[in-house]
Amino acid sequence: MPFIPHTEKDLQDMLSDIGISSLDGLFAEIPESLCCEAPQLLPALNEMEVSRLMGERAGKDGGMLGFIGGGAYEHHIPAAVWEITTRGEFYSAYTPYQAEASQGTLQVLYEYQSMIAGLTGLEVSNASLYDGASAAAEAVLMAVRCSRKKTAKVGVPATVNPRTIKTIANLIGQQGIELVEISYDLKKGCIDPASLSQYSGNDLVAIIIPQPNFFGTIEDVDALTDWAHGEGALVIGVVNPTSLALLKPPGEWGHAGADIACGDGQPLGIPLSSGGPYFGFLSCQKKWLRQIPGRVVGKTQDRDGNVGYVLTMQAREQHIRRSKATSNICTNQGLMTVAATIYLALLGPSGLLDVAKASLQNSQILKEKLTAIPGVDLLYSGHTFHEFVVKLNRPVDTVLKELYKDGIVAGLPLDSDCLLICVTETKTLEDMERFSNCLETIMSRSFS
Amino acid sequence: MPFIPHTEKDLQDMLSDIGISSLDGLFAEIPESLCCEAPQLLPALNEMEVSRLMGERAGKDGGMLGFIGGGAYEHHIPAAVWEITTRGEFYSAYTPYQAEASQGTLQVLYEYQSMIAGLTGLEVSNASLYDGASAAAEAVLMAVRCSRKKTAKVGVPATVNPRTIKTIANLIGQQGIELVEISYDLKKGCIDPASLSQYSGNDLVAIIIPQPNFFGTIEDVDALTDWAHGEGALVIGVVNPTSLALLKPPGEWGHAGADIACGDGQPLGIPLSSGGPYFGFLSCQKKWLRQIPGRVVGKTQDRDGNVGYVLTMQAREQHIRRSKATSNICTNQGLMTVAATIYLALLGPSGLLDVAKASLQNSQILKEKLTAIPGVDLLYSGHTFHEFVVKLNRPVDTVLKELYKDGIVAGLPLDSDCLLICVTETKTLEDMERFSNCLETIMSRSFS
Amino acid sequence: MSGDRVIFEEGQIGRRSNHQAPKVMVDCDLPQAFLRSRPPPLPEVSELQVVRHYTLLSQKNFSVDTQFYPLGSCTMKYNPRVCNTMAMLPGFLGRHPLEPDQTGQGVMASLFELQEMLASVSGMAGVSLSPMAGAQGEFAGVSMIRAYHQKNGDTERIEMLVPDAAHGTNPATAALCGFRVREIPTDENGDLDIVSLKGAVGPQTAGLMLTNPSTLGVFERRVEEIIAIVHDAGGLLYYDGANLNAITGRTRPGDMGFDAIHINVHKTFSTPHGGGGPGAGPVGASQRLKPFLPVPMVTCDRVGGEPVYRWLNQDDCPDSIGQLSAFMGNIGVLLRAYVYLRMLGGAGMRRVADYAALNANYLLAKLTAAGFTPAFPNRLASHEFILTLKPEADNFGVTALDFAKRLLDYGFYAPTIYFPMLVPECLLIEPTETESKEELDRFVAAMVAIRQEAIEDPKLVKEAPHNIPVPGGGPGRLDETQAARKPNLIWQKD
Amino acid sequence: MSGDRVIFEEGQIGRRSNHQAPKVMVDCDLPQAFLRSRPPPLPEVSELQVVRHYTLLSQKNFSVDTQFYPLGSCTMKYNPRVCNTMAMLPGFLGRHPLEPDQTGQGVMASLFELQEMLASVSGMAGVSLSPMAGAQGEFAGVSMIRAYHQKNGDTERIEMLVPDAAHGTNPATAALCGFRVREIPTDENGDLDIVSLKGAVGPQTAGLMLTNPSTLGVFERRVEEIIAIVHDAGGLLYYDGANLNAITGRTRPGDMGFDAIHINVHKTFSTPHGGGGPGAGPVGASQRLKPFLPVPMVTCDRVGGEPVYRWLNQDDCPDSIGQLSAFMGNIGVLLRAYVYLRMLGGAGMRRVADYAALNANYLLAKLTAAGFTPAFPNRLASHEFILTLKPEADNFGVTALDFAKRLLDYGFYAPTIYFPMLVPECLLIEPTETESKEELDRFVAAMVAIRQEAIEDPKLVKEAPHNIPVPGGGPGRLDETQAARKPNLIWQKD
Ligand SMILES: Cc1ncc(COP(=O)(O)O)c(C=O)c1O
Ligand SMILES: Cc1ncc(COP(=O)(O)O)c(C=O)c1O
Repeated sequence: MPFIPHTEKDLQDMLSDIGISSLDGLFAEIPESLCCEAPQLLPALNEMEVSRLMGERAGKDGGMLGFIGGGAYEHHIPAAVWEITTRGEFYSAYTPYQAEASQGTLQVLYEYQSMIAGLTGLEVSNASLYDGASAAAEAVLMAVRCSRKKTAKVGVPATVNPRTIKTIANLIGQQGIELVEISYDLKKGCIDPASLSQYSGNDLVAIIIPQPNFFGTIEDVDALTDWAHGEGALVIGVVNPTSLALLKPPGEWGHAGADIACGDGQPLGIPLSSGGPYFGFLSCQKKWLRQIPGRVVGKTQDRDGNVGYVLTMQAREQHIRRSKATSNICTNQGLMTVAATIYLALLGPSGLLDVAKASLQNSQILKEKLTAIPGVDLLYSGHTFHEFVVKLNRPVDTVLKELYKDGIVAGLPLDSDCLLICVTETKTLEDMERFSNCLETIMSRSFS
Repeated sequence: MPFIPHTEKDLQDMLSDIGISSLDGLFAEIPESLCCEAPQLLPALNEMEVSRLMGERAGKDGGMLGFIGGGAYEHHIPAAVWEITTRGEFYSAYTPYQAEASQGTLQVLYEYQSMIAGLTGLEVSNASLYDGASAAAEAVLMAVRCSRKKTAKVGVPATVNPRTIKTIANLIGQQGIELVEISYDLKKGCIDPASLSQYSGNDLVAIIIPQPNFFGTIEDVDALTDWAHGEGALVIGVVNPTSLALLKPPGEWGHAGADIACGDGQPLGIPLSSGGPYFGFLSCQKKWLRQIPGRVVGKTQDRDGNVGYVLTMQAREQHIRRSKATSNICTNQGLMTVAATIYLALLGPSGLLDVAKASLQNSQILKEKLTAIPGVDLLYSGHTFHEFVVKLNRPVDTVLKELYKDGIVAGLPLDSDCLLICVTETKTLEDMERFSNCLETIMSRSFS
Repeated sequence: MSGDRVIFEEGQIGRRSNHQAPKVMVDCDLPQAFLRSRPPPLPEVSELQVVRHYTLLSQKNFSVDTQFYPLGSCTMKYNPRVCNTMAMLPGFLGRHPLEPDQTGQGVMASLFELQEMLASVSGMAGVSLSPMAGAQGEFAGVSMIRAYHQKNGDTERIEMLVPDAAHGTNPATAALCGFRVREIPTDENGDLDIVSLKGAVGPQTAGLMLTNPSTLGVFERRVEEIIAIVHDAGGLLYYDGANLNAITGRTRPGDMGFDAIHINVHKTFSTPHGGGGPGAGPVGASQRLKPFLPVPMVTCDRVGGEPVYRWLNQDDCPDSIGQLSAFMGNIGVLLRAYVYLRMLGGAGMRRVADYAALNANYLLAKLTAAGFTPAFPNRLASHEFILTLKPEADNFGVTALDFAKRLLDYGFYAPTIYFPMLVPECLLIEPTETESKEELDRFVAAMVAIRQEAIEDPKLVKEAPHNIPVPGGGPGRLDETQAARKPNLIWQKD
Repeated sequence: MSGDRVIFEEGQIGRRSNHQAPKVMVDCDLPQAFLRSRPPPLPEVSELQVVRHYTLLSQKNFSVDTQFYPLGSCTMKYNPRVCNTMAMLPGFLGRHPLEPDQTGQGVMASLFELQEMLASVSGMAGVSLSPMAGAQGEFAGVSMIRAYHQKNGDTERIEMLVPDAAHGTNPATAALCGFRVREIPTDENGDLDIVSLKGAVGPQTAGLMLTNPSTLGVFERRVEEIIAIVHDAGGLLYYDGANLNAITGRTRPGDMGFDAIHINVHKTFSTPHGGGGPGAGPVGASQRLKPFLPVPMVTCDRVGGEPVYRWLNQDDCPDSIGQLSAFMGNIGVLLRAYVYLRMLGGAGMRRVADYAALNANYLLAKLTAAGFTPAFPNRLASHEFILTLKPEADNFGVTALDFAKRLLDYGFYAPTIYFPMLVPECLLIEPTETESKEELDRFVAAMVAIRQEAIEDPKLVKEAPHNIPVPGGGPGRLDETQAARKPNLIWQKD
């Protein structure tokens, strides 16, 4: 039997030890009216058959030259990352409840927390959340808990990824929190700090600051942070982790630094995989530590002074605090943090910086190439990291379809004539030339 | 620096500890006339670049519906085999010279030897040789060492894979051994035991018996073995390991059993990989143990009676015996035996039997389908395992090229009008229908 | 050895694995004000150091691949390696989530079929795969219940009933969904206290969250009656599917009358736990809750007879509670579940429950025969069961925690301890269907041996673990109190 | 734990992982006489048992990925994981060796470029990749020498000269090629004894097999003179390339004047050792030996400007010594070497030698400073060096073997011991370029500590190992004599 080791003899011996005569007897407590037959599923395949099926299906998927970002980013993943991460000892372990038998996972998580804290410039980190968007929702809830204000208004700039905004709204919808939209400078593609005065005195509990923002544009995080702190609001930075090798970390924004930083860890060694699994990271200033959601690992000792690691501050969590927990999260994205930790160790500070710089460089190159094409214009004037928005003088839909025929997935359509384009270190000069040449050809054709 | 951990400071500190001023100083003993610059190689790529290159190259290769055997066989390989085999602890260890620190590899090898001995029905096995063909050469050399005869003539049937014959000839060419060709029944495609009388009294030291033979045909191993033993010749079985789940093992051939069995272990969980790495296995009767080539693992104990495994009988080997060793082999195909051991454990006796039976069944089905096509005839009448030879009434070359266009690699051309076709458990009824339909279409066309 | 240091301690300033770094030709031209002033404090190590460090660390874990892991409620069964291999095929890994559906027909076909098969196994009318774990599945389910009542203008239903034995995520989720949580007690046989339930339901009742078999390891025998009580009061029924492994192919939550359910694929469908995730928590809905399922979901159109798969979004499902994460859920995990389900088929799913129950009841019988005390001596075990070590604690001063730690020395992971909280000194033991009788017998032998130690040398047990079988031996019992009192959460250079 | 039993002992009659077995519809119709009467005695175990058993066994190995492995002559350096990942891509794995060249252009392009690059690194005129390990490379090289003499009618050249320090494969190979082996002694500085060499050459000399740097860890300084002596006598020169790691990018065997060379890609080109193979032993030839290279080899034609790759066979190369195995060699290993070489490039290959030599000389300097005795105190180390523990053996009764075993306790694999046989109580130590200074320093500290133990508590060292850092602790020193006296080579049910 697939994956079941029992022989016929085992079965009989065990039934007799239990003192029943058949497997049916094990289910005697289920009311007869509820008993069912085995479900009718797709026919069972052996491993050979399922391997062939999946091989064929995988063969159909992907394979394009892709320039989409919008929250998930293609980066080179060193082979060592997943060869180690999928080792059975990491892969098939549970949440490290028995610390002494889980030092592998626990130490990795401790190192992970240290790296995330270091990257974001903050003092503490949890051990992961589901994804960047749900981490942002947890950050909002956390900020509300941290605040002593009576209101529960949170400022959310329109430059935040709309998927993140929707997720926040859906996850915190029942908590009586009001999300106040903060508008942005339509020329620059980022928030004009001067425009924030309109939100002053609004009693915001917190504001979110995306960096880089959804349009790839770099926000003036210092001014935004100082403004928010001046309003007595906490600052939640939603950041791209790759960019942090290059850009000022949230912990250093403005005079006091962001209070909480979060984001999607996918760029740190996690495959695109049609959308998941990724992981959310969340770090904060030490003063907010007791409000942090999710698991946290701490260093401790045994009786003989040997160092070891344990899950700690569990009193915040659902299995102890139940309805009063800081979050309902239990299973998080543990294995993804193993991969990210190995990724960051392999890249190191200079390697990660090179990834950020190469991405920036490539996006500058592509930006220049594309905007040199008649009918293609840059939409925003702000500085960008590895994404930017172009406006086309014809329907984006049609252009995308044409490029698709050339094997190119050109970007994320923002509306009928705008396209969000992303380039990372994975693209060569030839790739970018291929893209711009194809686009040029298409744009030079008359409208159809 | 790729894979080199030294920082500039390390370099300076180490040079100063050594007492020289530059790296050049480390090579001071190389005569100046011999010094060279770094070689001009293809430009260095980083991991991302080389991954893309290899991904593109791998994408070009294979992908056909294949019916070639001829010494290498496509079988399903359970995913667990290579996920475990490539674990760093197996993958990056050396030959287990320090037994206490290599119990993993050593115990696997002990289990491997046990499985091979069991499969072949013989008493002892070594820990692998390079491949099936070189194992056959080693078996010939071994047989000559075992024999007390003055001559060194070995009977080699023309039904042995010609690649094996060539390899034997090339590897033993300098040992004064004469290979005597044994002819076969051109109707049946296997040796007619009655015909052997012509070789009697020829003072053969040994004969090789292939099972199944190169044409896929099953030899009358009992009669052949008894005849050879009657002549005072040793019997070397060259066998397909998958077939051994079904066919009589060499240890039970005739009245006394074959003396030595060998073959290529590739069918036991080793990918086709364009030809390697595979591995050769070799087992024998206990009485010939001291003449066995290659490494052997034995069970032993420590002082406290704890069981452990060690390389043993090393006095036969090159590193001790030098020019008098039983073989010059040192590095063998260790990791492949790990894979084969895991493969055999996963399949078990009944699973391996099912693989053999499904292959046999499929080859019967395909044989019927193909020979129903006008112009396609079975060449030999003997019983076959999973390969058989068909004769076409037009040039094989042309037919192969046509089938290739349909994505089918139809078999191994034996001469201008014969084709050796193999089917294993990996082919579905639809696959076989696709093949026979395509062939039928081609055969129904007029000659071009 | 390397594993004893943290990776940062392996570093040296200026050490670089630069074959991992892309080539940078032009330098960054961003204004200084945007930039980081110091490099991030990441370790500077060689690739060999990284590989060695994390390989050695991995060896310090117990895992299903290396040890028996009878962790109740967690279903630590064998995770077939082929599921991993298939989910990691380059075609699947490389596709961006926002690419057009055309480039994802392979993965989407699999997800669509998974939706259908999970609906079939659970008996629900529809399934959405997007929740990222059990707790998010609960959130989706409870949100659907809330949305349903709201759509019906039933805004007074502000209370969610939760058995006292429930997993912590149940009350935590209900609270996150804005409900007041009301606990319902359990009776001494492990069943929900029906009298209390009757007293608790009313016009304020939004619903009841039930795990069946419950976390006590027994089947809730009066489930039909419970469901009728809640339904009659206008509430809906939520099924926590964490224990589905106990009943697949034997009975279906949908047939029992549940309105919403989540499924932990990382339990019943054998996707790996990964040391704490990622899992996936697909959510199923009855007919009336189906319109509220979270997006996205996959649908299948037929174009010229050929199936064409497409994502359904909020526009397609206006009543949906919406998306719960940025993209489509933990696709890679779901692919693993799909492969698993394809290998088992319907008959295989029934065997899962049969042999999970067989192993649990066998272990229960053997341990009881060996003198241990079952929490519910008159009940059949489901796929798991509870022992109480109260007698041992009272008589020898050796607690459930001590037994757990000592089991590690014997090379077994420990059962779940002190959950559910109702049973004093409890061990919640779940062997799963993939363990052999021999392994169970060895576990019984270890339990018996430890009790003997508890009698003869209690210190040995109370100070366990002593000799954890990992390289380097592992630390002894770790001080969790100290860790929580003075949290040391990140490494800092001293 | 599972790893302590053999896999057979995990089995039960009738236990089957039948998701691994194909479906059989028709039963076998072969005559009974051909068939096996009893099933083969393979273990009957579940997939979980297999995974657990071999995962635990793997943990009982020391390996480069887990420990410093300073095994002289073996070049145990980091094997980049990407080489494995790339060689295991499905497109490479699935192709049958006898498919038409068209379906193998990807792999053949890589092999062709590898041939060219190895020729360039070694300075040879041509390279064939087909030998399956170093020893088979030697066989190819020596066979070429024999074929050359035969082609020239020079049939009296029946003697192969081999230094006494040579690796065992050298004399064994020469014998296999039908030569009489004549040993040449080494002088006290580790150089070949030129006087003896001069005395040994003559019309019977087919050639000389030389390793340079020699197995003594020093560069053969008078190599040009040696080569001239042999060439002048009409013999050819064979270069054992096992130590090529010491000199890549610094000097080339071809430039030295060698006629044939083998390269252990599983040493210098970092393909894994796999616990004993597979490796690959590409063989290089000077201009005069090129026609004799073993087939097959890859050649590149240009068709319309595009490269088209093709296998060369005996028909293309009539003088070739022929094929040495059934197919084309250890392709998967060669692909790993190709990927490695592409990541290093020419400058990288030079760095390999530079830092391998740096690490060896640093370790030598440190150990010498710590009071250990180098075998060749006046020489620079190559990528490895020899200590003699004769003083320690004489003074404290503690041998090289004891040191080796005790190092295991400290978490280091042992250096090569008692090879080459010339130096008493020798340790042949090769740190390789991929180890860090910190690791070397830790090794020195361990050596010093062990010597202190040898003084204070020799029994501790003589009975080592005591606490091998693997799960379960590993056995103590194993009795090799007993193993050889009464060989127990296969498991049998008792
Ligand atoms: C009974 C029960 N419910 C809910 C959950 C929560 O599932 P998850 O951890 O996937 O969020 C668990 C798992 O721990 C559980 O055991
Ligand atoms: C000096 C020397 N020559 C030859 C060999 C033989 O190489 P292989 O083991 O690959 O056959 C070795 C490797 O052990 C060696 O160290």
